[in-house]
Amino acid sequence: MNRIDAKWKALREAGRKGFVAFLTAGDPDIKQSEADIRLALDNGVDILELGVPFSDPTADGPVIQAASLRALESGMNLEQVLDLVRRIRQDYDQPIVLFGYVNLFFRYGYERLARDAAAAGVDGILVVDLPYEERGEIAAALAAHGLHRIALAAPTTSKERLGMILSDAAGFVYYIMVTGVTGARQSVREDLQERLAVLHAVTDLPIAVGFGVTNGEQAAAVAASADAVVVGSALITAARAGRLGDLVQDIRGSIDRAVS
Amino acid sequence: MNRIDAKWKALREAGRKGFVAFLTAGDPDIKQSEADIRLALDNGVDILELGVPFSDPTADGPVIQAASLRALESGMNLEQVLDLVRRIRQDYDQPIVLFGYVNLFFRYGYERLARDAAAAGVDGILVVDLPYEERGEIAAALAAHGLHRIALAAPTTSKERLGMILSDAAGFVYYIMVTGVTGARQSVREDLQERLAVLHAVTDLPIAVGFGVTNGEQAAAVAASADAVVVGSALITAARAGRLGDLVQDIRGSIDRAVS
Amino acid sequence: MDANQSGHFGDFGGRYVAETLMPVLTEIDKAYAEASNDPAFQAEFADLLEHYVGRPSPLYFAKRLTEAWGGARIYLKREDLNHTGAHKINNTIGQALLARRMGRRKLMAETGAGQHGVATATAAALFGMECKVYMGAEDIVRQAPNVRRMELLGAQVHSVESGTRTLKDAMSEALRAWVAEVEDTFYVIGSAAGPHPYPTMVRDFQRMVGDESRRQFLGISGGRLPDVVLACVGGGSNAAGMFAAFEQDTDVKLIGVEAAGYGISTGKHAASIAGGQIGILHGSKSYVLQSEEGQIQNAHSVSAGLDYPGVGPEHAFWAQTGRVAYHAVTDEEALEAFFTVTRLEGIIPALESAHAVAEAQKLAQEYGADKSIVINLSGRGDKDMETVLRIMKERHESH
Amino acid sequence: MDANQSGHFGDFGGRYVAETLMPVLTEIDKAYAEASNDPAFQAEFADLLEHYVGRPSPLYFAKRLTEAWGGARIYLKREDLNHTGAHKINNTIGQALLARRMGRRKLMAETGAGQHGVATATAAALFGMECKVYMGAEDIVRQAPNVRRMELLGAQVHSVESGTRTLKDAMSEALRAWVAEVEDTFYVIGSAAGPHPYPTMVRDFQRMVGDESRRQFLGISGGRLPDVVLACVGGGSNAAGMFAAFEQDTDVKLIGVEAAGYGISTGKHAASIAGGQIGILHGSKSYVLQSEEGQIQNAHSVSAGLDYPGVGPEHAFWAQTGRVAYHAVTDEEALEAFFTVTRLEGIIPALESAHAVAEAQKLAQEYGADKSIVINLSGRGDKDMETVLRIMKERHESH
Ligand SMILES: Cc1ncc(COP(=O)(O)O)c(C=O)c1O
Ligand SMILES: Cc1ncc(COP(=O)(O)O)c(C=O)c1O
Repeated sequence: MNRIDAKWKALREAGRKGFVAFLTAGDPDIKQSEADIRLALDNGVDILELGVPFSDPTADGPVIQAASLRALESGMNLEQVLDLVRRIRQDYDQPIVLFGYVNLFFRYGYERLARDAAAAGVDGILVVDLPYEERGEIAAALAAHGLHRIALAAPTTSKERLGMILSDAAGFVYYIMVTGVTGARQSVREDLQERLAVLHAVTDLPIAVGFGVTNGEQAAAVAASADAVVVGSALITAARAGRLGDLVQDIRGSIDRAVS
Repeated sequence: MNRIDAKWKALREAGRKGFVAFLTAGDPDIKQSEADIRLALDNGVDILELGVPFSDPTADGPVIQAASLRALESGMNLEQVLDLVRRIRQDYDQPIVLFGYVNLFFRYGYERLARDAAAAGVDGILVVDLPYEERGEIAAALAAHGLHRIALAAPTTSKERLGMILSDAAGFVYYIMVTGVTGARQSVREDLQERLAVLHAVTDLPIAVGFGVTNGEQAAAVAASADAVVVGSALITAARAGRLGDLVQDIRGSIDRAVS
Repeated sequence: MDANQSGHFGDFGGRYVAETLMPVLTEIDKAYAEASNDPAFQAEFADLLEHYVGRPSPLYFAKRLTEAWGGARIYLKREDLNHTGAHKINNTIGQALLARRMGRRKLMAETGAGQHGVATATAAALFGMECKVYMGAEDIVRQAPNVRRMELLGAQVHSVESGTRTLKDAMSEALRAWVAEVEDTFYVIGSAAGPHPYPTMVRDFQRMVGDESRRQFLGISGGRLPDVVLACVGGGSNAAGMFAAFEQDTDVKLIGVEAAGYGISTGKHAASIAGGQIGILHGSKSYVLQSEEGQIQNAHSVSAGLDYPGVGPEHAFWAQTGRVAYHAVTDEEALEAFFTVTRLEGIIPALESAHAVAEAQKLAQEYGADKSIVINLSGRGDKDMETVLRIMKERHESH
Repeated sequence: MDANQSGHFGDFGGRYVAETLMPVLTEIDKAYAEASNDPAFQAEFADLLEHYVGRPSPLYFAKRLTEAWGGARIYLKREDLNHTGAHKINNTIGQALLARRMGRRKLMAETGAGQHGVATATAAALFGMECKVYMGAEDIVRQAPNVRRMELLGAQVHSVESGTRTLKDAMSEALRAWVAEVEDTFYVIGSAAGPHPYPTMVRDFQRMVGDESRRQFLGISGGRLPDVVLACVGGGSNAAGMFAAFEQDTDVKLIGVEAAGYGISTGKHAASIAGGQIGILHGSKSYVLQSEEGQIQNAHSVSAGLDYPGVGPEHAFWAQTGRVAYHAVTDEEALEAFFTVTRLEGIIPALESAHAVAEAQKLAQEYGADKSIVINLSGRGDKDMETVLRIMKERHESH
């Protein structure tokens, strides 16, 4: 069983909600990045979403843009991201999802990517700018190597379209809570529950909700209706300020309290 | 007999060539201007050409433009030019020709101008921007008051045209030696004699040659073929440098030596 | 009407220049008369207007101006779309063709807004001629982009430091320079001013503006003529070209719009007809801003192309006969109109043209929606952006 | 050829965007398909092109360029005469009409040279819409006059400080901003790039450039077609509009001219086809300047409008099939051509367009006087004068 599926099963059985942490691989350099990841995984993160740094991250806000830039300047590339996964995988069994832009994967080669990623211990891949219509590019290669292709759903996605794009999705659905790029927001959208109800009506997959979650309080609000909470920019900001462990614990606790 | 005609008669009888001096009335102020005029007339000038200062002297080079500006700034106007003539006329009998731009005369009124100018002691008027074709504007008024309308001829004027424009000219012909505005030039044009021969063929009027004569040497060269030499910018420059008397004497002497 | 043989429109016009220039004016007069009747000349001119200048320029129904003003239907004659951005090019192509026909290989011009200078430099480049442009030092600052354009086009720009250092002095200096180079140089005058035959020639070389507008309007309206035709008046070339075509259509009201600067009563304006007197400037008799004694006075307008104390003689004639009404619009009103056209129609007009727009706005409401007003949008305002922004900034700072 | 239903031209094109944008792209695709078949939409577009933009633009026989190069006859398609000075306005009017049809009252755009930004701001003013333009901080300096124009037209110009601070980053930033405002804002993309249906839509909205040229040339030549048609290629909109009309005329050689900057071998260029590899940028698959690993590389061109590391997918397709040949021209050659056209024809070309001219000059001599070359003069160079003069000054000083 794919580690992702196993994780959801375990969470469900324990009656808990998931905590998905996004960190940019190689930010600010490979060594510190690895330390940050270990710190996050040690403090209760359920699923690691590892950003592959790209020169032109058009779906990302300023925090992740800056993280990508730092990572690129420290010399990070996709091969090294996979090396990093390999090292993490030796000590952790949380699922790891690569999060990246299609051009890097295209240039690396989809078949080669799927093979190398699976071998390194990756469990799923989320290609932020590869929508359902273009999934043919990569879907077969991922499936052949047992990797989940994680689908994105957005507030702009109609119910009809949701049915279509989730028809062959796997692992979980990443629901983008805001219309906007990644980055911290002031509050959680009020109609989240209704939105998720629509999603639940068309898919049995667990739903992770992200884009904009900043702190424990918001995480708790999201966890009230989602299967998991994704936090990214806020973690990166905390990591660079030396507060990563604290924030991870805060969010973990808030999520757990929200459902107890 | 008009003082101009009398002057030519006298010069001819004496076997001399004429010296026409141009000075801007009111430059740099009325008092100094009157002093300059008297100095020039005292030192052998035969005919005074008195420039009426105009704001936009399109036929004048930098020296006379500046002189006009100084005169205007000192408050000079056409009435005062006539007053000045009246004062000069009390002490001198050299002919005086007003030299000016048509707009000032138009605004003053041609009939009024002819009457007042004649009364003040003016003998002729040269309207620099009133060519033969437009002379109807002013000709009758001048004639009625016994003033000569002095005609301009230029190097660009064809023989045929000369015949036309000199058909009803009086006093003398002012031949513009250069194609260009007033102001000092380096040398006298080489074909002057031929040019003047053409003029002499169509008119019996005396010919005064000007535009560009700077010093005694050039004046002598011009006097060799012309009936009179006109000097303007060079006199103004000398006047402002306190050397007016010297230059007038130099030119007078040169003209006289050229024909002796 | 046409000027008579000596170049007079009634009491106005003529050739008030020094004798040195008379022969060349006669030569131009003759050559122009021949060219006018030469189908080959007219065909070459028409071909360049179509393929080089981009004529006919559209007559554009300005829906949003019409709606905003809530009255007559507003049409803009889009001279701003011509090559080099104003009506000026029509005339310089015509004169350059004439110069070539007369064997002259050098052009010279005066310029205020720089549009005529650019248009002359352009024609010179097109025909492989030399070009000198006289421009007031003040205008060189006000219209910097046009100076750069002239220089890139290979023209020599002479900064004129005398007098007010604007168009009037540029023209005086150009006349002086022409006297010295008259044998090989053709002076391309940029407006319907100057000595005969320029006012006639320039009007004729701009007449297609009116002819096209008339034809285009007849086409749009199914055979009706506009009720009012407006054009700004500096020296008067764009207006003359426009009005000439409608002169005989006595039902069409023609309005020339002069620059009232800070207001006619302040004395700081450029409205020669509304605020000047008859006089003689730069070779022709017309209305002139001048003192009682006849000294030429300084004009003032925010728009360099209107900043001139004279006006073409045919306008004086039209004013006297009443065929054309002349109104004046202040700097303030023109600036307002500049923004109105920019924001509502996405067209940045020349400040000159904005004067005509401002006057149209005043009229639009007097007329019902069944009436139509045609405004000659004589040029585009790219050249004026610095000026407008500077003024906006000064206002902002003084608040 | 047309893109298939999913927006692919052979291997290229597509819609590589985040899910958030997919619904709007589908909506635009559908609305555009309907509009294309709606005679009322087409009529309104045609009317604005004629009366507002000033179309058809002339096809001008450049006699002096032809003589100077001593070979094929040279024709210039005069997109420089369009309202706002370049071909860009054709497309922005089309997209703004579509936006209005879709009920959007806000426009946004990226811009490099500023021409597309000005053209979008213009369309926004014309339709009374709001407008935001994203522009690289570097380009804001290089193309200052266009920034002023956008502001006067009422647009908000956002300075983009990320990456190379040029067009690439402006487009990335615009995509980010669009995601946040997708519900009421229409993103007006300025070139034949971006996700489907933009490459198709922009090409179609520029296709009159080629259609007119074809018709005009047939008229001039008595039924023959030109031998070569050239256009510069940044994102590829002016070239796509030109080439689409000649695609089926297989005897007509089509040449796209990319910017070789300091030279392809220096790595400092903007020639995605000549010097890039297949990749995915800003929503579509095409040729892209990138590292081996797929990081997007900085482009370099003296011309801001070509300074982009990608190219529209249809060009990639044409390059692959060989229907269009793609050549590249250096900064140096383009500057030379800029002066050549200015001095010989009195037309100051955009630096972008000067690239096409430079390539034509190389070809002209290979062809005899019985052959004809049509160059798309995509825009005027007023916006580039500062850049050109700065470079001239730097050269002068370093000598
Ligand atoms: C755009 C524009 N309109 C009008 C004028 C005024 O000239 P005229 O009255 O000769 O048309 C100018 C002069 O430069 C101009 O550039
Ligand atoms: C005048 C001009 N030509 C060409 C281009 C390049 O764009 P495209 O390749 O889309 O025609 C630009 C871009 O700004 C431009 O302004």
